[in-house]
Amino acid sequence: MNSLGTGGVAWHVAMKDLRIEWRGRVVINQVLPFAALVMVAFAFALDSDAVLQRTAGGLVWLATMFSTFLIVQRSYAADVDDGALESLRAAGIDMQGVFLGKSLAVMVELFLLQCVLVLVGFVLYDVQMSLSGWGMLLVTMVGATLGLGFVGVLYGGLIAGAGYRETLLPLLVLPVVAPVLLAATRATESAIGVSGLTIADGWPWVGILFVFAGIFGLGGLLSFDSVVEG
Amino acid sequence: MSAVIELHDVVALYGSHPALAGATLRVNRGEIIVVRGPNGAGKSSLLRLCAGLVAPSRGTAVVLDHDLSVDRDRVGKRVGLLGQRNGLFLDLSAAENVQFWGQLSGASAAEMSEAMQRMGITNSLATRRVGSMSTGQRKRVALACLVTRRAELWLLDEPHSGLDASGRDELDEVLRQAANAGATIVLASHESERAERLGARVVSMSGGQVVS
Amino acid sequence: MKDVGFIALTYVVTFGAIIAIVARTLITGSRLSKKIPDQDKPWI
Amino acid sequence: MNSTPRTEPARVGTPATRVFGLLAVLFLGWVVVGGLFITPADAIQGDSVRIMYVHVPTAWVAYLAFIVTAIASAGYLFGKRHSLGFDRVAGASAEVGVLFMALTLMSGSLWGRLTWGTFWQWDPRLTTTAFLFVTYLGYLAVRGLGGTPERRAKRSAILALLAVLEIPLVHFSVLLWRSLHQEASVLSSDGDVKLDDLMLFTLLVGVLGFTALYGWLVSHRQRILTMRDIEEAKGIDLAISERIAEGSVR
Repeated sequence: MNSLGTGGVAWHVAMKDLRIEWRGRVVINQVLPFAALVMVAFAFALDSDAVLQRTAGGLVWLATMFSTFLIVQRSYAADVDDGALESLRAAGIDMQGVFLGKSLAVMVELFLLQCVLVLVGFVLYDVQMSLSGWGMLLVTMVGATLGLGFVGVLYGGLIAGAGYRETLLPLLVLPVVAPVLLAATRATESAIGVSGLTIADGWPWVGILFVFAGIFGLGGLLSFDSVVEG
Repeated sequence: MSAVIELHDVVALYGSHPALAGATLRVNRGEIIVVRGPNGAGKSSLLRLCAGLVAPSRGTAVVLDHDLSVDRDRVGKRVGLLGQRNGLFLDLSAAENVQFWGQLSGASAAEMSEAMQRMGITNSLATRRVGSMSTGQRKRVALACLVTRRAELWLLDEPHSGLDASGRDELDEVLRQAANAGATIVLASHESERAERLGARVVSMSGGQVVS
Repeated sequence: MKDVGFIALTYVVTFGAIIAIVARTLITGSRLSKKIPDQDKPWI
Repeated sequence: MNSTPRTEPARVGTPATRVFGLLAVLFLGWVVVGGLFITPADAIQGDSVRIMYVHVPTAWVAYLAFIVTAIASAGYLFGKRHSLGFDRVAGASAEVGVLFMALTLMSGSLWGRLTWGTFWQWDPRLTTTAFLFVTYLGYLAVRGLGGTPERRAKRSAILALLAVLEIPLVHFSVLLWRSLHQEASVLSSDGDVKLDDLMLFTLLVGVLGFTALYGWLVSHRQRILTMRDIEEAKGIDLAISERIAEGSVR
């Protein structure tokens, strides 16, 4: 019995999740249009270029957060439908690997989604940005993706073990990811240079994003096995 | 013959209710055994205990040389439990499901295709989405996953339910082959005529005990 | 007293909610307590 | 407050809880009478300071309740026996905490309307409190998901400990967020309160009274949760024996 280590399990789980997503194309066909629609709706509702440019950063992250809920729900739906998650656990598969794998798959989807949203945002809201601004935005996206992915998969697992309840996930996750929302928004605003913010103002926020991701990544690794069992 | 399952006077609780109330059972390697009994007799609990999912709160339980009261976490790797649900990914094809489980347990590509062959999952069936398959076909995919995982002990909870007559015969054939190949199989069932066809030993459960 | 409405509202809501919860606790407590035999209650 | 011992027909209360109940009635009685009528109005805040006599103690109890939930959850998770007693204390304490936090937010925003002219201010303390409130609403929802008491206990204990990770992060990031744009200047009126002896005494009595009430509520509700678990276990036993009976007929 040469079963795999954590890394191997993570890799195969991530590939499996991404393959399922590719089959269904739920993120591409439903989540992405939903998120883009949210942003267009804001453009209509605010109807002022000046306001839009100031709030562009926040809008991108708000849309990303809502999409996280959908992506995580989708990710667990495939595991819970026929009891596959239970089987994985019963078969003694390394649950830390499963946690990392599911997180990785969610993060890949989330990151691609963000790329599109950022582009949409820049076109719709007519935002200008310097080269170093783009650099900061990229780092911010990575940090926020890590945090949102870990938290989403961890809390999703908590309710997946108890028969999935769709409405519960936002209630649980929203207060937890508030720091990500704040930090990513501020970092993005510094990247754009909204209301006198400079690039230097953004780095502490980027730091928060990575600290957050680190804490919840570790928390997830330590508790996921027990989380799924319950 | 060496024992794969050795239970002596095992008590296991579901909440405060004793799901097993002093069960004693010995199963040898390569054996097929049918556990018969009415609903609530403790058949499922017996299987879950042997899979390491439930802790024995009294008595001795040794499965595949693991003492369940000490290291029940390690039994799961060597045991295949198939309950009411198959644990498959419905959006993936049969081959992809087998591949996923095979890769997790380090099986080679040859082993995976052999496992599918043994379960009669060939060409067109192999590439079909599991979600669009019949109950019997799904069972076969799930069993193929057990084979690729090289599960030494198969614990099957009512595997015949939901299958038509030919599906049942097919399943029996598959199980016989698996036993010949060295797997030990414990089936929970409330019908007994399958046992004869399988050439299996039959034990009965009642009130959380193995009565015969 | 200035702003008497706001202050009264605070007190009424606070103590009203507390009285309601206490009452509900007492009612469910006594209802359940009649169903459960005394030897099952660890606090007795 | 009808938490006096004699309203107890069926033995949920014990001498200890009766002491808590009695103290709560006495102290909170003083808060109502003293807070509303006897204490003087504040020189700066005027009569709105009277809201403080209930606002500050309920806030204190809410935070106390969540700390107790966290400690009891850790006790369940890391204790050798995984005692469900810890889990029920955690659950009861969170229930009471959510109630008191709702009251705190309510009285706080009424006070804010009088003092700042607005019901809500996105300052760090308020924002953190609001997120804490939502977090524990989620905690209670997860407790209600079902399963055996052991599963419920484990799941909710993990959730409570994750909340301990979450709250400082939320607080810190909101703090940093606000400091960039505007100082929380409105809050400085908080510190202007010059309490005379009687006002300080009333506030102290309020803290003691609400804490006693917390003790009473938690011990009662924890016992109710215990009885619920017992009742549910009986229900399951009954269902199982019915299933067995039905199975053997066939």
